[in-house]
Amino acid sequence: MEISFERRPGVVVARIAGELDCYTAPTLREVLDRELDASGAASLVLNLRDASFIDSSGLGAILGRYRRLAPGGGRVAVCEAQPSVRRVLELAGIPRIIPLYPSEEQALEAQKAVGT
Amino acid sequence: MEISFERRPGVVVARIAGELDCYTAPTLREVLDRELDASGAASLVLNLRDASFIDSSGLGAILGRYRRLAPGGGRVAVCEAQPSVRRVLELAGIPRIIPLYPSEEQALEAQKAVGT
Amino acid sequence: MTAGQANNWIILELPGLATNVGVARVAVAAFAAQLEFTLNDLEDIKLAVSEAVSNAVLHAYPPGEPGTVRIRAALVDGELELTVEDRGRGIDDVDRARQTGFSTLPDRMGMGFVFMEAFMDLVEVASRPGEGTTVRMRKRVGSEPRAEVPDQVQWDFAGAGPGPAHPRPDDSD
Amino acid sequence: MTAGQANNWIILELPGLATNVGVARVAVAAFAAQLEFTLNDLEDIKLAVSEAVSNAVLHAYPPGEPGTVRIRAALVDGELELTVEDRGRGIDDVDRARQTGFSTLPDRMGMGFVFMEAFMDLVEVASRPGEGTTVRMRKRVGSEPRAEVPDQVQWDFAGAGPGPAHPRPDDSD
Ligand SMILES: Nc1ncnc2c1ncn2[C@@H]1O[C@H](COP(=O)(O)OP(=O)(O)O)[C@@H](O)[C@H]1O
Ligand SMILES: Nc1ncnc2c1ncn2[C@@H]1O[C@H](COP(=O)(O)OP(=O)(O)O)[C@@H](O)[C@H]1O
Repeated sequence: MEISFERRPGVVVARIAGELDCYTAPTLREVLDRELDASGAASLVLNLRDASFIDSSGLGAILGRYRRLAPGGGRVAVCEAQPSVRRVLELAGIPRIIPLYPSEEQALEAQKAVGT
Repeated sequence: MEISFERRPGVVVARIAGELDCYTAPTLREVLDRELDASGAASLVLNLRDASFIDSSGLGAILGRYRRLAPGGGRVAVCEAQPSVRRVLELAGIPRIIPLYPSEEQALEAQKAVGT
Repeated sequence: MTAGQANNWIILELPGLATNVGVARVAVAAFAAQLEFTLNDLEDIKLAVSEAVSNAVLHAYPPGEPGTVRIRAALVDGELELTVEDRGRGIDDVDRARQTGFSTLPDRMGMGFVFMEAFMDLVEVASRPGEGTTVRMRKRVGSEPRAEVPDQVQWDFAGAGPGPAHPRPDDSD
Repeated sequence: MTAGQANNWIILELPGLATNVGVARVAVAAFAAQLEFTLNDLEDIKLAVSEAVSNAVLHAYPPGEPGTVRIRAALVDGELELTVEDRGRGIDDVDRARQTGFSTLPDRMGMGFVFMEAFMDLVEVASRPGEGTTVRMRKRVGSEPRAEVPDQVQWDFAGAGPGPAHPRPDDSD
């Protein structure tokens, strides 16, 4: 798994490549938290365009960031997920709390709409 | 493995996708021979653009077609092989008897040059 | 050769290390690709393998002392039969373990068994405390994943803390 | 987890069917990808697995009665150690079998062992007639395949008939 970040006003964009499972989830968790700490951003956009697999361990890492940010009014969004990954997110009912967007732009627009 | 054919004057072009190993080689052999019989072509161009793997069983199927066509003056050429496949062909010294071309056009040009 | 495939199988053994979960997924998917499974089916199978093998990695053995995990995949009557087995500590109460959101680890979601059930046609869990756990699953060609996983889960996710350590009375599976 | 990988291994067992050769390739490559192998290295490893498992499929067992093939891959001292084992008919004369162009099947090239040697750093063959064959191979991270396979082969290829059923005196390996 590989992650790269881009800092936007109030939002961290994390682009995640590879497989999100119990091997990579601990790293994902740690690296996301470190970047959220360092940036001070309230919200997180996860670009999953190059994520090829996700299971409940990967979902756990994403939902954990939601739990962390939600109490402070921050938001988590996912964008550009591949069909196979989107399918798992949807079957797990994730979109009801973490919205999925087709593009990074749309995800960032939606963050602005709430203000940060 | 999947094969599609195009008949050109005196030449059969076979586009081969997938893995060429001991599972697929018998089919490859059979399907190529059937098409060579049906077309009456003297020469064969193998487009390996979508072939992702080849081992000695796959090479055997290709060299078998060479052995079949060579006595009648026919030629066999390979084109568009991926780096990993080309590497195996080259390590086995195949290019000395079956030339490799970067494009199908060049392979067909070379067939014309000898006449058919 | 095609006839032989009807009785085809693979057994994969590996130490219960997180890094091996992906190896198991890939091997089983490559094997299952022999049946007429769709790409979605193969993704479902990968997910189920991932959940079952992850459980053996995370729950069966003491941290730092990974025991062996044994995965068997077989083509039986046009179906994929999958068995994931460990010789670890076992599960005290299988019914409780299978409930949505139940986990004995604080940072886990308790969704592994729920996912296996959602994506496979049959999930059987046999376990004996101190002896190990065997999860048996089946997937038919062309079967669809069951709707959504239960609603309760979202509620738990949305909470600030980790999921409940014990199932609620209305957590049915 | 990284420390654990030093002693990591997988064992894959499957019936000697041609359709399983690809499963073995994929599983071993996924396992080997844990070391710092280059993509070329992983292709070399796939090729070696393919040749060794194909041999067990094609030569070890009577046609239509595939026995079990056992593949073990292990990370040992930063190297990949690979063992492919069958309980088939064995090889009468291993030295002869390893020679370039030698095959007991009319439509084969007799290049399997030559390829294993070309793409791996070490190839050992242990075989007992009637008991089976074990091929042990090693691949170091960063090792290059050896130049080209011997020249004699091209000569055989170019001939009209199948390769020689017996090695020529100058067929050294
Ligand atoms: N192979 C196993 N060995 C021991 N306990 C297990 C095993 N698999 C599951 N369990 C128990 O069942 C619980 C629920 O499993 P699961 O639904 O996969 O959720 P999670 O893995 O998120 O905890 C685990 O928390 C664990 O206590
Ligand atoms: N696992 C095996 N069991 C029995 N015989 C084998 C085995 N592997 C190789 N052989 C013998 O060694 C010969 C040479 O093998 P190889 O170099 O791979 O070439 P090929 O597979 O093209 O025949 C085979 O033709 C066969 O007689």
